[in-house]
Amino acid sequence: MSNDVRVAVSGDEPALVPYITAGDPSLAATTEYVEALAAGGADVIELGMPFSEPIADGPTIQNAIQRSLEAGTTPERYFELVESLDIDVPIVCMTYYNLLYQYGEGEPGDSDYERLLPFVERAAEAGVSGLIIPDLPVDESDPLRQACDEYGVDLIFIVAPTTTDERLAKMREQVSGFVYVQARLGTTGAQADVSDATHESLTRLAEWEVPKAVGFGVSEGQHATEIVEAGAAGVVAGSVFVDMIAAGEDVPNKLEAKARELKQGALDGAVSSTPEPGK
Amino acid sequence: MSNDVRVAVSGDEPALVPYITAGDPSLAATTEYVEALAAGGADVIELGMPFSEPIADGPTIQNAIQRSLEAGTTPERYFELVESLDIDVPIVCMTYYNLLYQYGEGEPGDSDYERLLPFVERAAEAGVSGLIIPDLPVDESDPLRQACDEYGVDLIFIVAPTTTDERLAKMREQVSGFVYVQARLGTTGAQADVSDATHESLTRLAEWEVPKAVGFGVSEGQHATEIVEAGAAGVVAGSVFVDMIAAGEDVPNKLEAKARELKQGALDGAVSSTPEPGK
Amino acid sequence: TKFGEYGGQYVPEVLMPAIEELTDAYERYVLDNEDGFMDEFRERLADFGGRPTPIQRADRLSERYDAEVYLKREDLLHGGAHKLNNALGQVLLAKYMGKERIVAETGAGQHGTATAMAAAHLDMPCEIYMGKRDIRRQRPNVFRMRLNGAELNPVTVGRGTLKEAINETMRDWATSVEDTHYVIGSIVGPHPFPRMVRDFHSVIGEEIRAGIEEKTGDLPDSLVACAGGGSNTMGTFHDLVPDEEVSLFAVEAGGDGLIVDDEEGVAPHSASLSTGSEGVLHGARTKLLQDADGQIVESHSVSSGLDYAGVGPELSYLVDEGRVTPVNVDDTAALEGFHRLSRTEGIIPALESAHALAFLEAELGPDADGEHDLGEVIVVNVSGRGDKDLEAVIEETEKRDLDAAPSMEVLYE
Amino acid sequence: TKFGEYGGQYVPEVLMPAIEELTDAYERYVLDNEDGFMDEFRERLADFGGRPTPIQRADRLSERYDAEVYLKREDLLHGGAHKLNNALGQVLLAKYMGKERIVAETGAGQHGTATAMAAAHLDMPCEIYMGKRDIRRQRPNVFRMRLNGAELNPVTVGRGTLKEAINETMRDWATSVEDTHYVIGSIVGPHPFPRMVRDFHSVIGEEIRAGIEEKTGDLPDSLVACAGGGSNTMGTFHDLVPDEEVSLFAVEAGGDGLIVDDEEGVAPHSASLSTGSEGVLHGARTKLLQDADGQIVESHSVSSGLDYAGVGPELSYLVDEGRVTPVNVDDTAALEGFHRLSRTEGIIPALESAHALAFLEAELGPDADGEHDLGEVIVVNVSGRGDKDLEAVIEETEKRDLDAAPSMEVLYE
Repeated sequence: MSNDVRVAVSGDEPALVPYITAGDPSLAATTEYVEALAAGGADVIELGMPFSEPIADGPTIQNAIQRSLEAGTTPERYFELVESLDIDVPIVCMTYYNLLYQYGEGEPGDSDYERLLPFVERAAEAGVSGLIIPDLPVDESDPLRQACDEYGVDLIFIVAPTTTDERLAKMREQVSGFVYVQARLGTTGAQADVSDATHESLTRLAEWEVPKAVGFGVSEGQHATEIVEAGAAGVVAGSVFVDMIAAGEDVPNKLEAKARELKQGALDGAVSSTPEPGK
Repeated sequence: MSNDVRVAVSGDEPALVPYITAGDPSLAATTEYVEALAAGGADVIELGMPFSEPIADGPTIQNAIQRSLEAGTTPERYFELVESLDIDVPIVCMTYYNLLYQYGEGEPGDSDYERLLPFVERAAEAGVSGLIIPDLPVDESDPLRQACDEYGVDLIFIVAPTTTDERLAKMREQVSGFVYVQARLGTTGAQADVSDATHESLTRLAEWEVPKAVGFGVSEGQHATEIVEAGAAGVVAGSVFVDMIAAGEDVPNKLEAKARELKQGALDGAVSSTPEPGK
Repeated sequence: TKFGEYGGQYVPEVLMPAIEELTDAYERYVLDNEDGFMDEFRERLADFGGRPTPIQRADRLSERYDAEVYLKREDLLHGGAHKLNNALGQVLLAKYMGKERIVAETGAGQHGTATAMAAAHLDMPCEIYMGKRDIRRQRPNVFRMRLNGAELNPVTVGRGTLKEAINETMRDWATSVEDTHYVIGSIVGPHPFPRMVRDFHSVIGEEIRAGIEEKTGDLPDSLVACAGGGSNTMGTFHDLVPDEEVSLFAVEAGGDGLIVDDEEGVAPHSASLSTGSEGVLHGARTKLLQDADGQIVESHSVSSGLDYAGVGPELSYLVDEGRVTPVNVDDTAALEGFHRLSRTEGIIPALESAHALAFLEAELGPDADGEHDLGEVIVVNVSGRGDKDLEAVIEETEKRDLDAAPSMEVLYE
Repeated sequence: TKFGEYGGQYVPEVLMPAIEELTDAYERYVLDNEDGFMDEFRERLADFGGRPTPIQRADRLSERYDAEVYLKREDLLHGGAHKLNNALGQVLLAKYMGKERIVAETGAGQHGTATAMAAAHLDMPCEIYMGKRDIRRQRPNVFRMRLNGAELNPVTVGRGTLKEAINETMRDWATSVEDTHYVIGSIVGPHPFPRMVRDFHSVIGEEIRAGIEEKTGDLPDSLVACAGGGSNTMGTFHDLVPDEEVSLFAVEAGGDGLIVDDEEGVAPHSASLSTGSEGVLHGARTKLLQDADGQIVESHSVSSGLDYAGVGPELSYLVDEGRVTPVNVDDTAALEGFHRLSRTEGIIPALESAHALAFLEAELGPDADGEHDLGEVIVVNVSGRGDKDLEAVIEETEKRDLDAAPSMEVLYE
């Protein structure tokens, strides 16, 4: 199993980064789904660890998280699942800060770094390659950065359209793995035209060395094509997969087919775009 | 038809003064009921003229007034009824001040006396011997007193247990016909023991020349006996008759029988009490 | 005891001694501040009631009417309306008089809740008479009175509404007058009630004078207040009656229209000042809605607090004198006034107060005919808050399909 | 951005620029009174809101507890609770910042109604997110928000209550952050909200200091306020935190008891200060009700306004520092406190505020154990009025057959 997220996203061909929530509707199912996504061409899989207050997620994923919690998913069971996976695709854990903070037995007077270490240690041990913590802005991320460095786990940040240049500078110092570029304001749902916004966002990050994966609203191959044409190294897609899981019919095949469609879309984008020199 | 209320109440034997509401349930019925009361021994009949806001009446009579209004009773029809009566008992009209005030066509600038004259004139013409206006305390009664004097109609006042000596002195100057002595606070309903309260009230009026009729709560012969024993010249009873009318079965006979019972009770009281000398 | 020919004491003899006792107490405690009564009253109004209430410039209305529109915020008084001024004054007076029990009537329940609050505050047993039908219709106010410890006596006679409740309270008082005080809810009834209730409410006008002088350096050009019985009206006007340059508008409930159906004994409105004739009701001579015989007709208003066939005798007098101008607006205009203030100023007024606001629209709004001169600086008394009226407003609004009203579909989705 | 280790800014990156912009605006307008912001805010609080609210001596409670008990009457603020202080402050700030739209979440509807009022008053479009289930349960507050012109967005995801409404409002804000301000309803959320909301409410404590010094010549011995998120608590305490001789009691909702059911993820209470552990929720580090994994558990209180699994970070800090004493009373005690104030003082408190009153009974009542020293002069913040709670109180009271409660039979006769 490769755990180098950066390599996975910045490979020769554009990367597909699908998201699903672990434990939705059960951990056993998740294993199947992850395998299906990998088979469909996923380069990195974002696997959500459910938290009861998902303030950064849209209703689709919020409902998936609720199903997962009702099915009894806990951080420990999540890690056990990741350990048991037999795929050649790095896993990025997407969850909220409080779960990291509560993992392990904290002592009064512990620093944040000390409180976070057990989670990161366990994640690394289980084979998690990176973390995305959407409620942890760069401003509060020093202790986790430090813990991640200790265990060689990537800490992936999200860049938003609203992010100021001043904040970009701060983030650039902390960034590892890849940058998750939120192409637009808002949350989920198919977007009619993603390329302009994507292009604009990528322009601001042109000089960053880490690869950029663009997400929010990708549901069709055509979206992936446009995103890659606009210059992204990877395409992130979540709601489209979670919807299929929620529908519950013939899920693995559908996931695989959709992953294939998006991956192909991304590949099409790479062909039609003029590759930058040296890439 | 005698119209001397004072004579009727202060005769040799104790007087019975029954009350019913005219027009309850119809004016035609009232004629029958009045005749029945007269046949049963009534010495004066208080005939209520219905007013929509009977603030001095208890619920029994309030309901009777409502039935009468719904049957279309008006002041003019009331007077026509009184004109048509063929009985040898004086009629006292019990009603509220606003009806007197509105009768006839007032002109702006008319004095109260001028506004009241048409009602009193019509009452006198119809054969009404006296008026009881429970919402007209002696303090506001000068104009009506003046109008009544003009047409020889008695204006009867109510003395309450709360009436102060100062107020009694004022009332004594205005009084005519008889005095209606309210034996207790409150309104209607059978009272267990009326004699003490009656005696106390009558003592305060001992020196008044007009006869005293006592009411509030008289429903049985025994009550009448006690009241007369306590020194009253007359007994007033209303709710007991109005209840019979409301019940609606065999009304004239029941009214007559009840009047007879009360009259007999009063007579029994006169026998058992020591008559004052000169009476 | 009178205002010109209005007022007086037309009550049963059994009550007259209590009325005389009350008159004496009124003169000593209220007029002469004996034993510091008025000091204690004003202090409790401040600490318990929340006085002074603000004078607020209404920015949106001022713009709409091209005038300086100020709101007197009686809706912020404890209990949600001006009613507490009077209830607290009378219950305190009863205490000074050595009375041991309070009775009061209530229709929609506003006076009843104010009285129950004041009685609880001053530790006085309290019984409220309320029509059976009103009890069913005014569930929250019934709760509030009971929570404040008041006994509630349902009145079943007649139609079971305010009129019957007044009769029943009078009857209780006639029985219990020696230890009981009857807290009348408006500037009606026999002397000294109209003067006394007015005096307890006159703090409203005093605060208007002080507040508007502070804000504008001058007196207002006009005062606008709704008038049912008239307690908030006289409370608003009283202090400024001597200032002849201030116009006084009493806005009555025009209901469905101003025509009385003599046959049915029903007036589709409550505009006694505008259309009534002189008579005697509930202890006082005043202007009334009555038929040719003198029977009181049934009044109507979308606002139950204005739904009364009489009006305070002092207002009748001031109207005859030309000092107060009686005007009226109909139910629909009042509802529109309710919605306008709620939406544009963030204040949900009582339906009573909405009548006063509707008068501004009728005079100064985009479609106004402008019959009266309101001047530049106008103070409207917001006599109470509209929480009590929510259900009624929604229902009446839906009947009429008013443009100004928000859809409540979200409740039924 | 922190209070000791509590507080901070744990929010999605997309919102951080707005948070930074807000922090800047907070520092300039609120802290430095730029463009006279605070002057305008305080003036509008007075004229529109009805400040100052009274400090009232509670005669019956003082007698019962053999102490000088004073009530801070936030129930008299426009809208019926302290909530307007913050809503008005934030909407005005949004206006100064050039924002063109307001969003807010609401649970029971109190913060939503306050925000809708403030937005109408300041002519700002306003959308409120409210859980579908809460919409059905809080009909009058839904009416009020709609009447004030606010759009109401029903939240159907999850259980359709406050938690989901917060998530949905955050989501709206993430989409609309450039022209929209999110009016958070308590001293929670990322910096600068906890400080800013506290500063808007701190007028409560300032008025307590001034009022009680005027009445007693000295500071109070203790302040008592209920604590859910903690906005009325910090509003009450803030000005007196430096006065170490004043004891500060934060009364939490003990609900049905203090034991958390880890298996079900349910806490039968809302006492995060008393029993919670450190964690991160809704943008801030603070004390939380959570299970061993860090999942937030479902809290409970008979008072929906206290029913929240977190608490303001500053309160967590002050509790750890020993400056604020966290205590709690259970649902039944709160209901008894509700009835006691209603019946003996003529003030129907919000169920939230009833918790603060119940604490006095627990400490000083006839059956009290008296664990804490409250001193002689005690000020209790009556954070809101109970009109909104009537139906719930009747229902919960009947379940428990409380002695203190009046019978409501008159409604069913």
